[in-house]
Amino acid sequence: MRIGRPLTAVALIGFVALMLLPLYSMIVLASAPDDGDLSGLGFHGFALFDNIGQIMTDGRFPRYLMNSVLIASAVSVLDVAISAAAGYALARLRFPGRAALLNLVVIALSLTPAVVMIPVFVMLSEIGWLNSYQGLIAPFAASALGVFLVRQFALGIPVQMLHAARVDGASELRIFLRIAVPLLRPALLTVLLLQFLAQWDNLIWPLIAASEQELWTLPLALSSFEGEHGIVYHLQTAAALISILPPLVLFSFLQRYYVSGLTLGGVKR
Amino acid sequence: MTDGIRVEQVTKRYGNQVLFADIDLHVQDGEFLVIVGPSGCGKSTLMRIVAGIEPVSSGRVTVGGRDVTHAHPGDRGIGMVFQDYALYPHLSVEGNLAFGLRAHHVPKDVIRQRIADTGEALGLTDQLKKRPGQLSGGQRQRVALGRAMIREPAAYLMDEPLSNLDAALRVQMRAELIEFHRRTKGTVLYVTHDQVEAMTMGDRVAVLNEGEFAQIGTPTDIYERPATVFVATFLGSPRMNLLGATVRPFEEEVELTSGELTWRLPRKGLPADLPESVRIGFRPESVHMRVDDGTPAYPLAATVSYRENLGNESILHLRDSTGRAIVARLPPRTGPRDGEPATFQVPLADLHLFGPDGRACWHGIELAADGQPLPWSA
Amino acid sequence: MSAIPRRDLLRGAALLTLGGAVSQLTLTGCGSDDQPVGSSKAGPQGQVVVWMHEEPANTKYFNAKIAEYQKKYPKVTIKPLYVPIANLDTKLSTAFTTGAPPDLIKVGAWTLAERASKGQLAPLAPADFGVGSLDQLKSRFEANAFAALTYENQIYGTPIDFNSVHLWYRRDRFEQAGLDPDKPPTTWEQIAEFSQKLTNADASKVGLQWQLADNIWAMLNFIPLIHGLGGQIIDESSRRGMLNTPEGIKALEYYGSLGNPKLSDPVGAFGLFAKGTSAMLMSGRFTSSLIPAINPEAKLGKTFDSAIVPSWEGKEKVAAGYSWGWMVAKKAKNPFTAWHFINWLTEGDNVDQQLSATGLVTPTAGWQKLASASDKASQQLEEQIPYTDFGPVLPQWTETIKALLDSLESVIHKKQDAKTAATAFDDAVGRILK
Amino acid sequence: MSTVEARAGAGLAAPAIVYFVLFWALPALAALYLSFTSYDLSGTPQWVGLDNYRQMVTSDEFWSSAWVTLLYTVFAVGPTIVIALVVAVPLAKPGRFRAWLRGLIFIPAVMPLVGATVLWQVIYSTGGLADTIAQAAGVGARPWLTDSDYAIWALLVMVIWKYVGLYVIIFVAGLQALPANVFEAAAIDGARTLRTFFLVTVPLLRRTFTFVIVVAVTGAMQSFVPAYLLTKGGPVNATQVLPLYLYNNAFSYSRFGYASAIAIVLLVVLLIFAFTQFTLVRSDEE
Repeated sequence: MRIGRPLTAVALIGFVALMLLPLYSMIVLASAPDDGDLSGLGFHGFALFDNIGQIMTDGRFPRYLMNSVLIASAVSVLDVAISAAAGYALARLRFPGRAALLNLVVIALSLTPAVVMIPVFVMLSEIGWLNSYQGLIAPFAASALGVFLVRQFALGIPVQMLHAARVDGASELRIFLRIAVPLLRPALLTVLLLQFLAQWDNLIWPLIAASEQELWTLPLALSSFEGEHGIVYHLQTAAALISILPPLVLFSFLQRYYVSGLTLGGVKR
Repeated sequence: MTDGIRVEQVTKRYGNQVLFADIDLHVQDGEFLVIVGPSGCGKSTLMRIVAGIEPVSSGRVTVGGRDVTHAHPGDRGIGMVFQDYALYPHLSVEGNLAFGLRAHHVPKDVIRQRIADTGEALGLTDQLKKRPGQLSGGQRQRVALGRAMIREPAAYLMDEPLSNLDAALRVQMRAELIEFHRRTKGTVLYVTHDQVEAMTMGDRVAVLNEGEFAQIGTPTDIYERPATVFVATFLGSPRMNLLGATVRPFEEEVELTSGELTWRLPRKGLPADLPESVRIGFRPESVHMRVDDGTPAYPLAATVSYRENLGNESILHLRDSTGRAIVARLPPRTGPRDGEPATFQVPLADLHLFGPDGRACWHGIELAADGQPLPWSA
Repeated sequence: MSAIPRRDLLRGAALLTLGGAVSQLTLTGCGSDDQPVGSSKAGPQGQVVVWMHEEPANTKYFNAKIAEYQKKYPKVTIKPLYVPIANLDTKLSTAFTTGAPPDLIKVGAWTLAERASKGQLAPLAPADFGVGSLDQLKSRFEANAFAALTYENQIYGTPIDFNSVHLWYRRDRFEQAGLDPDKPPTTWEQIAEFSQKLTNADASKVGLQWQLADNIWAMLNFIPLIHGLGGQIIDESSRRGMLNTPEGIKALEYYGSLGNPKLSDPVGAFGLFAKGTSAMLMSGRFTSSLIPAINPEAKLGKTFDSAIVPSWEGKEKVAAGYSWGWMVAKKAKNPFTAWHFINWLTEGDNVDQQLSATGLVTPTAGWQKLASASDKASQQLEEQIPYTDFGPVLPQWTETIKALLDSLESVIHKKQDAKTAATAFDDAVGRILK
Repeated sequence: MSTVEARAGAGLAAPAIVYFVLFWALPALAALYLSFTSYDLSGTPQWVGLDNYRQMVTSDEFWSSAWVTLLYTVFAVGPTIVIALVVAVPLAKPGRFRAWLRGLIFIPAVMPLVGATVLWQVIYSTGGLADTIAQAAGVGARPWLTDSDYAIWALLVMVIWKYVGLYVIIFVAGLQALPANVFEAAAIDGARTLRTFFLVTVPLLRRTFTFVIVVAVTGAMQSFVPAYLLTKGGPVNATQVLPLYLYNNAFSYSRFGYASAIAIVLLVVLLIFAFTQFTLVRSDEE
């Protein structure tokens, strides 16, 4: 039985190595001075910093990167706030419209974003929100996924505890902020991360909702390396390499909270 | 503070289902009143109504003479101890104690003082910085109590606070709660399904069944004069023996026939309108080995099916000639062997008669109280 | 058939929740944009929003030209937006949906019919170019230059990035295979023959490789084959698919017989050609600079070279071409200035500068005599223009050509025989164009 | 009291209700209406009744896309969840080394798809990394993206690679919430603990599973960007998932009515799925 332990470790490291191989290959590609070699295994020339320098001095890329950070942060914070409130209310409060909200969440979870895009686009155009940060943020200010996750998690908060707080004389808002939010922290951080990543990867909406390059985001910057007759992939991979960093920093920062007890309404009651 | 807690004509409905209708209860000032009943009888709901967690459908609730029927739980002047403590796991003991005071915007130095006082009163001074997860079960219980105390409520509500403790700790905490009540003279409404807690802690006990109070009275009263079959069987372990019987007037006596038993009770002292069919009740500890010492008692012939030796006593499971099960509680190492027929006796003073509606019509102890010599016939 | 006014339904979303005030505002705002800003009298002025796809060399050149133009006409602001090419059409479609498109767009001429049929584009007005008639305007360009920019006898744009596809081949591969690199094939029959010689046993190296999995290139590769045989992809008058004809099937079979569809490169057939995996490629003038950019070891004239489009033996030459166009939205606030700017881009030595800086041809009359057009590929392009075909002009172009692509792919991937694929295409066209 | 609770609940839920009504419910109604029309994003939607639906059920491309979507969903969700769980069990233990490994596995998940797909196009190209590995493994080079039999699997490998790290993190979190004794016993280090894993750990993770499955399935059935970027749905439509077919119809062919009809069908399928899941969740809660 003890033999299993090193075996597990070897298998695990093997798996991680397999996961990392494409990333290694990516560094090789991003370091190439041109697009000649495809094997992606051995370095032929090392121009990584030249490539990155070239991207960063293009002028637009840093701006796109900053926009992505800004929009992804704003969206994920808003989503956390709205989802936390709604998810908690759905799980632990009785109010008129509760069933309706739950149905809305399930519909939103099941509706393909491509078809809502046009009506939302027209709507934002009517109120003059195209070409603005709010137009890029508002359509993602909450998420069905977030509400769903918080609700699942909030079902694990004992009702008694909320009653105790009520008997203690706390208002519902105080209970939400001082009791529910701290207890929901792992779920909220998960929502934060998931939504941040979703926005980090959002290609279509910033493209159609903003017609000012000043408002565009990273996926568009990456797409811009694709030209009419193919793609400049040594530069594009170098750019992709840069774009990994901000969410990775966020993740490593969150990890210690994040991994410390995401029960998902788990086994604890 | 005066007047304790009053529940007046309270009705609680969920949709079409009526949980209880026009119920009344008065917990006097300084009284420790225990509501006991089986699970699902509505006792927790009643407590939550008093606490303000559940709204009433109709009726009135007062605490300390103040109508709080529609007040927020936090404005009712009550402190509550919950079943599984319901402490805030992310706050320290201090934070838990201070939570309610902060919600009421009590000044900081007052909060500090009260935490210190409460901590001292409950022996928690060294635990104030710890989180609930780092405390023992007993300490958590004390924090929960402290959280209720610290706001100096007019009344305490305790919802099965001991039910999640292990046996030893439960005994200890029971003692602590009794001591707490003695010291503070607080009004306590206590809910439990545990008859031992009910009998040992309550100044008075209210037995709740199917949305109605079957009986409210002192523990002794309830044990000796159970108002209904339900009360009689719910309290006491093993439960009271019940034998169906038919009633026939027989000269100066009344003859009760139950299977092969024929017991004659003196008509005197019995209600005149005794129904034709009754149930005879007697507790296991009222079944004795037959001795002719002159105490008025009725014979009972039965065979021992099996026995449980509990060390300090023996529980005998008997079967009479018609196959009815009867339980007897005897001193250890007494009574016949398994399978042996024997004759036991039940003192007249320990008999209870219940009508077909489940209500008690007569308790033997009432005769005994008269001090009259009791005839006994065979 | 009941019909609900276009935006009422969608606007409903906004109305329902935002109340009357906001929509009142926007409704009145809608009516006020019918006064053109610039005019031939007042001269160019005001703002022109231009959308085009991102292409680094062009972005750089275009930004410089905007600066130059604005300096010359200080009352004008040109606001460019460079959109990733894959997303340009999506972006335009959504912009036109709100009725607030950019003034000026540079898009593939093949999408012109769709936009024109929806009334999104303004027909060319000679006055905006300072000329009296369309003929006068046309005479300033190559004869065939507007063929791709005409829909239902109306011209909707001016050409830019004008291309006629011809043959590119690897001199090194020809030499290795014992073929004379100075005598490239001139017929499709020869191409097949050469391809055989250039293909190795496991087909990891091939002769001619088509550009696969791409709408526009499917058409550009296929038109010389089928039109060269006298066939047609669709009959535009009867709106019927025409692949299930002897010519169509022969062209399909020929298409399916060349190259190896399983070869893969991130830059597609261009990458395979740049690395010498394939020895021949049907492509445009831009290939001369594209190939060295992909693989610096490939050198024009030494490693690879170009030739005129092949024809079927004994038949007329047919070349396939494409053009991008400058087009002005019907709702443009400033059409005069937009066209003025575009016109300016064709004046002086701007055409020459553009060609040398970006490789994009604006086919003004006499462009082939410019210094930057002295290369072989430019001359071949010029030579081919008279017999260049720009493919069908259809509002449903994208969907129709996707159907063509499906049939070509299923033949070359051997999923269907030519006859079945041809029938499938004709059926699909029947559905699309009904 | 209940009015206080109702007011608080409504207040907390209000932003979400406004959001979901504005950005989902009304557009969903619009999509439902448009699914009965012919609408090309300009002009006027023309009422055509059930034409779009009729056309859909008779279209080979629709059914082939539906089949590809089913394949894609099953083989994106299944392996991702299984791999994520198997990897999460040893990774859920505390320790700095494991934290590092978790971080490394997570990297693909934070890479924008646009970047990831280009990387994989290079990996899958002739003579690329995939060929190198396949040759080293004795399998030989393969036309990963250019053969209609391989392309869907190549796409799935990329998708699994991209997202498995995310699910590892969710499972790790779920596992860490289990009682320590169960968790320790669940490490895969022998036949007996393997059984513990299946009999104890997996059942205890039921709620995490529910969440992960709902999210993964609805996500997979709506995702078109990976296929759109990696293979454009080809070759010969072998990787054209339904949402991509929908997207093409909406934005390439300007058949917004038809695209809406596809969306409504997808919506109905996903609603059935989601409600089934919710029912399961609910029976799990009470």
